[in-house]
Amino acid sequence: MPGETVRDDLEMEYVLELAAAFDKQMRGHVVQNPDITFEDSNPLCGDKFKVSLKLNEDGEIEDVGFTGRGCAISRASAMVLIDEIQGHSYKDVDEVTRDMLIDELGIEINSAVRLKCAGLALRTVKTGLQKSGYKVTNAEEEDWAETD
Amino acid sequence: MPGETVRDDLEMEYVLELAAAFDKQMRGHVVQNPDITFEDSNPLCGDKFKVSLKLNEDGEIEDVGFTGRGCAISRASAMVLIDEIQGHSYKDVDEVTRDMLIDELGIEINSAVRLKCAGLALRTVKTGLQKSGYKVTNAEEEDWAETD
Amino acid sequence: MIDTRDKILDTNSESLDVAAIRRDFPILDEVENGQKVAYLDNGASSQRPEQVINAMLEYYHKYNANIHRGVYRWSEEATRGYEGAHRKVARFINAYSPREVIFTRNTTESLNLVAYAWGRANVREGDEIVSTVIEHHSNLVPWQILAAEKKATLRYIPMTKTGQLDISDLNTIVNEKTKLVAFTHMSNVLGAISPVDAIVKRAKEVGAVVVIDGAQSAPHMPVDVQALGCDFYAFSGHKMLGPTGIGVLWGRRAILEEMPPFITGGDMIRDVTLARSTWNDLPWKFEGGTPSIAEGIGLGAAVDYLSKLGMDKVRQHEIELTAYALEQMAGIPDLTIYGPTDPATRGGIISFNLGDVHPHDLATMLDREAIAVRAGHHCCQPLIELLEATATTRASFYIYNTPEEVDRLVAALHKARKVFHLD
Amino acid sequence: MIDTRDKILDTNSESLDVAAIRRDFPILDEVENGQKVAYLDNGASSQRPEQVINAMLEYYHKYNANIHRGVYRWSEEATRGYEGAHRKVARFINAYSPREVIFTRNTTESLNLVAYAWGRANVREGDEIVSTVIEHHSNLVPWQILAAEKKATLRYIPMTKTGQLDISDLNTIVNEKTKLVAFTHMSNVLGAISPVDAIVKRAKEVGAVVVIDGAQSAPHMPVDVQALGCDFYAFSGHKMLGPTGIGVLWGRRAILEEMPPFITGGDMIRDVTLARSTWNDLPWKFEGGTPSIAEGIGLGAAVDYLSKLGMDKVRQHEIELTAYALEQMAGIPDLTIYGPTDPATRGGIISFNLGDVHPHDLATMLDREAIAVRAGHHCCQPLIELLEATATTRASFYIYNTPEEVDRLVAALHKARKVFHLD
Ligand SMILES: Cc1ncc(COP(=O)(O)O)c(C=O)c1O
Ligand SMILES: Cc1ncc(COP(=O)(O)O)c(C=O)c1O
Repeated sequence: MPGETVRDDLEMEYVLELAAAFDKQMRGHVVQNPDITFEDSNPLCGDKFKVSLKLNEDGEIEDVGFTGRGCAISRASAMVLIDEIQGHSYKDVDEVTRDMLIDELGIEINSAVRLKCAGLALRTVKTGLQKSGYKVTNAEEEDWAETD
Repeated sequence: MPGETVRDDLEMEYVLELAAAFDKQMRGHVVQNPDITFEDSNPLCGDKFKVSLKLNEDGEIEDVGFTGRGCAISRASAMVLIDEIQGHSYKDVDEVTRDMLIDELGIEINSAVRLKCAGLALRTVKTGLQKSGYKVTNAEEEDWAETD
Repeated sequence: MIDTRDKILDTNSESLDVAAIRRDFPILDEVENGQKVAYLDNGASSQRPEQVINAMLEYYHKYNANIHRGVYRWSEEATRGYEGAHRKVARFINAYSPREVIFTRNTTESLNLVAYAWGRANVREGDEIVSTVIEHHSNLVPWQILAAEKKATLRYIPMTKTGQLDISDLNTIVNEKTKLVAFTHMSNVLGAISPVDAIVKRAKEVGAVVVIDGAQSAPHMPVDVQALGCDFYAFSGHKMLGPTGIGVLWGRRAILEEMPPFITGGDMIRDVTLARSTWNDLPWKFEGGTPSIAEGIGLGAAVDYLSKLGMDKVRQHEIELTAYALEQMAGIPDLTIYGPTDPATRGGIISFNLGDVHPHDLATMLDREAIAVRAGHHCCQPLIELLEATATTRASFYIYNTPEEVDRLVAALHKARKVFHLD
Repeated sequence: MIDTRDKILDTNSESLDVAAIRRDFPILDEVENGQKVAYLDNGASSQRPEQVINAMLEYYHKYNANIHRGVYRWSEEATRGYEGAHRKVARFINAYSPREVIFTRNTTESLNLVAYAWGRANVREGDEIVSTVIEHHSNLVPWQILAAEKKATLRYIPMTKTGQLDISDLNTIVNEKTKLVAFTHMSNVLGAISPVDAIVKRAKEVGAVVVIDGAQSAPHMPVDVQALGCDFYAFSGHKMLGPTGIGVLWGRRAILEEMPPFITGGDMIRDVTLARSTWNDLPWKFEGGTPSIAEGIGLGAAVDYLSKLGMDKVRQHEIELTAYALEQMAGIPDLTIYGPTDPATRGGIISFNLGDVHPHDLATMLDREAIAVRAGHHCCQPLIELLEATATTRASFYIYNTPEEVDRLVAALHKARKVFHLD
């Protein structure tokens, strides 16, 4: 299913499933002694995520936790993100882009607001890493609407 | 000649004559013990007039003097204004409008700036009278460009 | 229910001729996903009729020039058009004189102008400023900054359970220390119309200056600043059929005359020397730099358009449409509607939530049905907190909206219950 | 002389294709008194090509909506267009990032933004601010106000006899106390291009922030803010083929990040509570309220248009036209021309006086010949005083002006000598 674009009225179905999976996985989940905690918000709607990351000495992300509130798209894309980065080196975060996450959700995103929703978890993780001195791509540039 | 509209290249001729007359009449002319002195300027170009008025007990304007600098249109319209009000009651100033002065100059005025030139002397006299407690029409409203 | 709908559709009534109006807005014929777009985001920004667009085009094509200083016809006409727009706006809100009408970029700049120019000259340590918990950030943050700078206290008028301003403690909140009271005429989330008379009366008792945020009222109901009794009234062109880039601050002349300027530079001066400067007449004293000329002319055309329709009729149309929408939406299970329920006390703004569906997700689904609404905190974070919501979805109406569009919204909400597994 | 004229007319040269350009500006075919208008008031405001007007029309007709918050295609496209315009402008002036590009109303607001937000946070009693005697009021009055508020001293770089900034005393005027140096890139009266390198070098030696007024340079020559070495650069859309109502402040990112906001309210916040607020990312932190959306999109189109022509060619065209005009005007008796004489050191702005004819009267006469020029103090009262003039008449060129229009100006000035009895 991932990568496939569903265009009927139920195209939110997969997103809703992912969001539900995220809710389930995060409920009660506490990252022990996190190396990084960082909170970011979407100024357009007030949604916020606080991420906690535990890294081992090799720079591999051992545990990821999110608290906060978000729409289905932001939660679903957080779920995809967790799958992509958990157990991988923080350097691999660099290879994740917002567009990849959206692709994975299988929906067409029509608005700058929703782009920011889809990118909120990724932005939070990347900025959290950056602020703690880990070198990853500048997350915020993805927040800039693209033009021709 | 007053009131007649001259539309050829020499239409400034009458204005220039009036301006020259103004220069001649004002040169060295000092109003003795003026009752009112007031300075106003055209913020669009920095031209300024300072008016001095001497009124007798009947409220008649006995003497008018201008110092300052102005273009031909502002000086010409000041000349027309002096002719209109000297020897008359200050109340008669109310009857003088910028449009009347422009009519008298016999030119077509094409721009807001030039309207303000043509009205500078009148505005200075009216505001000077108002600030000294004489009731005359609000001069500044004439400075508002008219619409439809 | 059908009664309300028929009444709106009956062109013999005193209502607006919506079909004729829609012909002035060709964008409303744009199709998305096979349907015409139902534009229900008027609280954010309205559409603009051809009359407004053409007024600006005419400026750009026939007499494009800077104003005030040019000695040629184009500049003269531009000046006439731009100054004339001040006069039109003055008439529209019943100002005493066009000199009281200052053109800004938007409501936000208008309110900042008051906070900077009036506020910094008049508010002192220990003074109080009063705002309300329902304000748009633009009528909240400038007062927070002013209060912090001046070590003044910022107090808030609270809200009732039904989403009206709660003025039961007004006499305590607005007191002898109060220097300024700022509140919205109409909530951009709840649609509630504020109890202006009571607040103005109390403010005047203690000698406070009153600032009304008219961003949502000026476009949608008759406004008479003299009758309101306030000292400043702010609104935006883009929410009332005008272009972007132009807003208005109306202020009482005596107060404006006393105030220092805000944006300083070209066109707002009388005399400049290297040592000091003096200021131009109102309103130019507050319009430093080359203004939004085309946009001012466009706003003038928007005001003409609204005046021709008649603001009473505009308001009546929205009352009817809101009544119809509230009736129809009442039948949707799991739907929470915020704000007062009587259409006579509110504007055409309806905020809601469907179960625990996130408003963004709901709005995205509505977008697939070619229904344009807004979702989020609507620049009212403190109010949204009070509503115990994360955000809301908001539909907001204007002169060109129809009962059919309401029907489409209602049908889509029924469908959303299925999509989001609420049924 | 004929050489220069022919060179401009030779479409095989490296010059602009002026005939093709003029087709994009139908207003230039407008006729007054039986002649096409020779629009020589570009220093005040330029004309706008159809490409710019159409970009705005497309927004109004196809995707008119507020930006950032809408969850539907129109809003998304508007956001893309408006944010994209920041990117275009960033490229146009070689900014590091579009986040350094703040959209304002005009140069005046841009400079006020620096004075309010940077100035009030960084200038203290006893500090010094440096401006120059040739500045436009917009780059003078804000510093007067800031200096007065902070009890700082405002010093001025003087002018040479030939109308250049006189930097012989620069090391005294700009000293350890100097916190900010503000000067124009190109004089709007004399056309003189300022010695940017020397001033920036000295300012940086003492750690002062440098503000460049680019109102006359950005439209007319290649600008690279990184090469200039300044910290802020301000300009206006309406002088560079863009619409009214939009201007730019470029600022160095690190400085912008540290600065408090200016206009506060909607869209510039990250989080608002009743107690306090935090700010959005750059540049939105400085763009409070609904911005000039159509105008931003229009400015993007203007920048596209200029980039396509090539700013080198724009500059070259104006050097040639100015050289030709200066040559031709040298032959007119009683004519005083102000400013530097070498076209390579000046822009296409020529200020002059004919005998003791008042500039207003002269401009009125030129208007009868369908030649649009400006007359007055050009918002530079202190400079005009220094020139020992009451005012000047000013002709200023742009991409669509031709040697024929210069010929008409020269012929009209000869005629004016007769009308005003100078011969
Ligand atoms: C050098 C200079 N600075 C500043 C300005 C002010 O520009 P604006 O009126 O667009 O704010 C101008 C234009 O008049 C100018 O020529
Ligand atoms: C009540 C209210 N106040 C202020 C504003 C701010 O208006 P603008 O963004 O045009 O400055 C808005 C619009 O969003 C509003 O609805």
